[in-house]
Amino acid sequence: MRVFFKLLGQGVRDIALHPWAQLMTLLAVTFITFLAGLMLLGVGNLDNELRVTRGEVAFQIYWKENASPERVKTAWRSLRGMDGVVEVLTYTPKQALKDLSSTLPGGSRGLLQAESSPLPYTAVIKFAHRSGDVASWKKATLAALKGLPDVRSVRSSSLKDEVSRAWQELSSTFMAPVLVFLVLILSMAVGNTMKLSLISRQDEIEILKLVGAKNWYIRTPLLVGGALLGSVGGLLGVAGLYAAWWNLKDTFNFAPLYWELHFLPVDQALMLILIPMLVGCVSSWVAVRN
Amino acid sequence: MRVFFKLLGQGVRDIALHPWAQLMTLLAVTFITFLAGLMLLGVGNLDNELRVTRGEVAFQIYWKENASPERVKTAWRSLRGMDGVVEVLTYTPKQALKDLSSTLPGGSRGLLQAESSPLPYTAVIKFAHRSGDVASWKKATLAALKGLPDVRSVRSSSLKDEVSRAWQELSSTFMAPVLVFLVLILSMAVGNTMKLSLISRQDEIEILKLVGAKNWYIRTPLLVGGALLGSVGGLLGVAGLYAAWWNLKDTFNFAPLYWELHFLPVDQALMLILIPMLVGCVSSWVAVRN
Amino acid sequence: MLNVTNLSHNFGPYWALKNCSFSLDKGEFLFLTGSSGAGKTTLLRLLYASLPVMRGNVTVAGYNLRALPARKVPDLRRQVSVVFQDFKILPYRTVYQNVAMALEVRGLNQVHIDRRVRAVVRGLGLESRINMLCGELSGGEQQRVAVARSVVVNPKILLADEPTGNLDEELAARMIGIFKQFHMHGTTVVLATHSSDIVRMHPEARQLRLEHGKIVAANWRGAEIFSDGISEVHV
Amino acid sequence: MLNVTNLSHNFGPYWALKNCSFSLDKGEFLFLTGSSGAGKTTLLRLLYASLPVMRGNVTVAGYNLRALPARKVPDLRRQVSVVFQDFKILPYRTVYQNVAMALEVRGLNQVHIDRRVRAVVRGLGLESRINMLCGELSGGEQQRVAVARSVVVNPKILLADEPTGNLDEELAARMIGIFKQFHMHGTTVVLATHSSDIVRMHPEARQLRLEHGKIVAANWRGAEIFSDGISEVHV
Ligand SMILES: Nc1ncnc2c1ncn2[C@@H]1O[C@H](COP(=O)(O)OP(=O)(O)OP(=O)(O)O)[C@@H](O)[C@H]1O
Ligand SMILES: Nc1ncnc2c1ncn2[C@@H]1O[C@H](COP(=O)(O)OP(=O)(O)OP(=O)(O)O)[C@@H](O)[C@H]1O
Ligand SMILES: [Mg+2]
Ligand SMILES: [Mg+2]
Repeated sequence: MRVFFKLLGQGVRDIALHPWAQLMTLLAVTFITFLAGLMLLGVGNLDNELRVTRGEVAFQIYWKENASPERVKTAWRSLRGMDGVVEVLTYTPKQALKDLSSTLPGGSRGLLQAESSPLPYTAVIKFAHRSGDVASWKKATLAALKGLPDVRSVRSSSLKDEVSRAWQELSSTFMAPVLVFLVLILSMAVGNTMKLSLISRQDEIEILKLVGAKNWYIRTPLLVGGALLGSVGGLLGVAGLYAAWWNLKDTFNFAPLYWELHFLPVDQALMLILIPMLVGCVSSWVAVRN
Repeated sequence: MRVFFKLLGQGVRDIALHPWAQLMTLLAVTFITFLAGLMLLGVGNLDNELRVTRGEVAFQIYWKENASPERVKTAWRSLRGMDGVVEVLTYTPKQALKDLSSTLPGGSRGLLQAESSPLPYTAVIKFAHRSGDVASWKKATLAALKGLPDVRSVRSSSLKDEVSRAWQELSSTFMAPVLVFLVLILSMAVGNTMKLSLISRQDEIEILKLVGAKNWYIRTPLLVGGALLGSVGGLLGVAGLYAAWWNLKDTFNFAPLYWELHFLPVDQALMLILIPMLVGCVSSWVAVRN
Repeated sequence: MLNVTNLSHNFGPYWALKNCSFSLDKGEFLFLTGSSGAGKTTLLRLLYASLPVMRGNVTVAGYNLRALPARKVPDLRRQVSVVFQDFKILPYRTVYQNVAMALEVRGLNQVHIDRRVRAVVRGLGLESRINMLCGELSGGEQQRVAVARSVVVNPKILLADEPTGNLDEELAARMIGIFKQFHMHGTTVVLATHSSDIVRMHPEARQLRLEHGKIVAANWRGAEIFSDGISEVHV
Repeated sequence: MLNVTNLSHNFGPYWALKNCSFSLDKGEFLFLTGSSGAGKTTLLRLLYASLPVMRGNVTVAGYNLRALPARKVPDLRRQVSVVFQDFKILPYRTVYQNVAMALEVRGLNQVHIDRRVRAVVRGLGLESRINMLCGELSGGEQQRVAVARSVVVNPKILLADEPTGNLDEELAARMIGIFKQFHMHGTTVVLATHSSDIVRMHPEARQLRLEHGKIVAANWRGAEIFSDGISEVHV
């Protein structure tokens, strides 16, 4: 046990043996972590943004022209009670006309002066983004809305849906491989630098073996060194990422966009530290196996 | 001269001396180039997309209700002749009403049957994105449009402008440092691996110096090796990027988005090969200087 | 303690050792001679499992090297200490660290290590160099560090490959004296050397002469002289 | 050809050389003796500009080493060839490549290189090893490769640091013979050795003995023996 702690200490002290090589390796780990984190950050925020502003599903409901106002109002109340509703906008024919004319310049007075509004009762209902079987949920909801009394037609806004669907397709088919790929890059780069920094210790390892050192005795300091390099590098990378995020986060945060960039979720940030650390350990281990 | 070519050849042959280390270094260069390229690709396409769909400036022109049809038609013709115009959409009051009602379900017949349309003459004019002093150009254009006979008001869609402006601000204040930073990362990583792979050749360099080799004799093969590693790594990285792009480019290319991802411009792709090559050279040079 | 039967070893087409057989009892002292390239280092490397035994049989300190699993090699090497012809010391570590290393891998306690290291370093005339980096030492000083590291562990078997090549007569004699001392305490010593002077000074010791990988001369019954009509003279 | 006046060198507080003065004419042969740590290697390193001359003056082949700019060092080293105590050969290159290296850095043509390399390698008994990797050679063979690389360039001055430490008497004599041969053709040779046998066999050569960094004995007028009342005996 005492010997084990001595070896741990040696792993730390050995960093001082080749400070230049170790520093360079540390920087490489830092930068790769930073890069990987930057990509995660970008992807995560875009994903987030699409989910919030685009992923939500909106339906426009138009009642028949001769629909009875009471029935429509009852329907409106039931709409507000639906599961996952974010917002319900309702328009009586008069309101619809007013709303419409307000989008025209100078509030086309002629339109407002019309005796009876030519527009029907209308409602816009927005649902929060939901994961799972969106298609069948949507179909069911569409049917339910169409089944409301006196409803003439229901539409859902197609562009937003399309983008949202495309992004989710992209996420599911490409993001997983891209992330795996990033981890591979990380492993490669860290493993590479670890391996190369181990070249300068080959003599020591050879001699230790020749004087009767067991494998664990040889490997423990190397593992500690690798893990330290990986985790400190990862930590610095995440810290750098945080600093970069701090500077960038309000870039899109103005009216009327209000797109505030979010930092990585804690689990991803932790992964960015743990993975280099693990990779450092594993690559050290592999490097002394032969 | 003959000696020089021999040294070039030796630089190439020396790769075989430590194939594992060289391969690892090559992979590191490849991946870093790929990562940098991926970022450039993402930024470039987003930039592009914003310029094309958002950066364009659109004005909506509303005429007075009592505008004379002839004057309006003349104005429309002059609009089409303006500099940098992409598209001009024009609506007579009837057409406007029809267009409006077509966005409503079942084509609210009541609206169409109205004796005279309550809407004014309208036009939407879109200009291509332009660089330079956009603000003053816009002010001038706005004034010119307002000056057309019988025009009541002119609007430009604000959200698009805001996003476009924010993105350009981001590009100009952050993209340059980010790109410099990426180049630095690249240099660091390549230099790091080069330096470390040179550790295994220190003996050779020492001995060459001891038997009377001049500096250029020692450095040429190392430079060639570094340049080769850098350029081949860069080439592979760009090739990988191209493959990735080929697979991804049609992800957003569907109606009505039609956002096709573009590959890097030739100069950027070349830079992605030249910079690692240069960095390889320089770092080899630095590594044998002491 | 050390049993070699019909041992042969080839590097590609080249036979560095051919049909060597000899045995040594505990506490014997053997001089291994032979000119450059005769196979002395190859034979020693086979004895400490740095080369695998492919043909013939070798038993060292009770370990059958023909069937020794990799994880047993450290155990063997704790019984068998080696002085390498090229020293194999770490230039960026001090004399103390290089010598102590052999004890540290065995997990001994620090006080014991300190006492042993200082005693051995003093015995080899290196006390004034003990905190210098080995890379800064002269050739002869490095060689003595290599010897110090091998004897400091009190090994059962001591293999020394040309341990006096960089030393003058006086220091060489002193070093042989140290090996002799261990030998007196029961260590089996095999010392490869090209110096006939040294061998001549110790006629009581076992002697074995290699020539082109074959045992061509020996001065005791435990060795089988290669009987191919070449040379069978006892040294 | 080689002029050393009042040369001293220290490593930190330790004085490895103190006030050495001697001079050698073109074509002379000098044995540099002294026990381990006496300063032989340090003196040689100063002569080929591997250590900077800080105190005293050294002139080698017309170069004043006290004021030699770094870019002139390769020129000096093309006049001065060295056999290093630790060989300094590349284990992953063949014998041929290691020897040819010294000629290639001088930009000689391939045919000439080939002829010279083969002649020298044959002279040192390594012709059967010429395409083997140096890492696979025995200690003595490696030493001979180191010698071959230094003599192949036909140097004006040849510095050899313990070039026979791994060789038996016969091979050592052969190697000294090779050095003698170059010496006959006008090369100035400085040979550091701890072997008094070798020195004794060449009484006609110049001899210089170092002890603790001081010249304590010499057998010709060109050397200033350290006169501190310690020892002034000619060998
Ligand atoms: N790894 C190897 N690959 C190929 N040949 C080898 C290898 N190791 C040794 N040899 C050859 O085997 C022969 C015996 O080598 P060995 O090192 O045993 O000689 P030695 O008796 O120790 O000589 P020396 O006194 O010069 O050290 C040599 O000729 C050498 O070239
Ligand atoms: N770089 C260095 N730093 C510190 N001390 C050194 C350095 N090089 C040599 N020394 C010391 O200087 C002294 C002389 O060393 P040198 O190598 O010249 O001895 P030498 O005569 O060649 O001995 P040997 O016969 O053992 O090779 C030695 O005691 C050594 O420890
Ligand atoms: Mg040997
Ligand atoms: Mg020396």
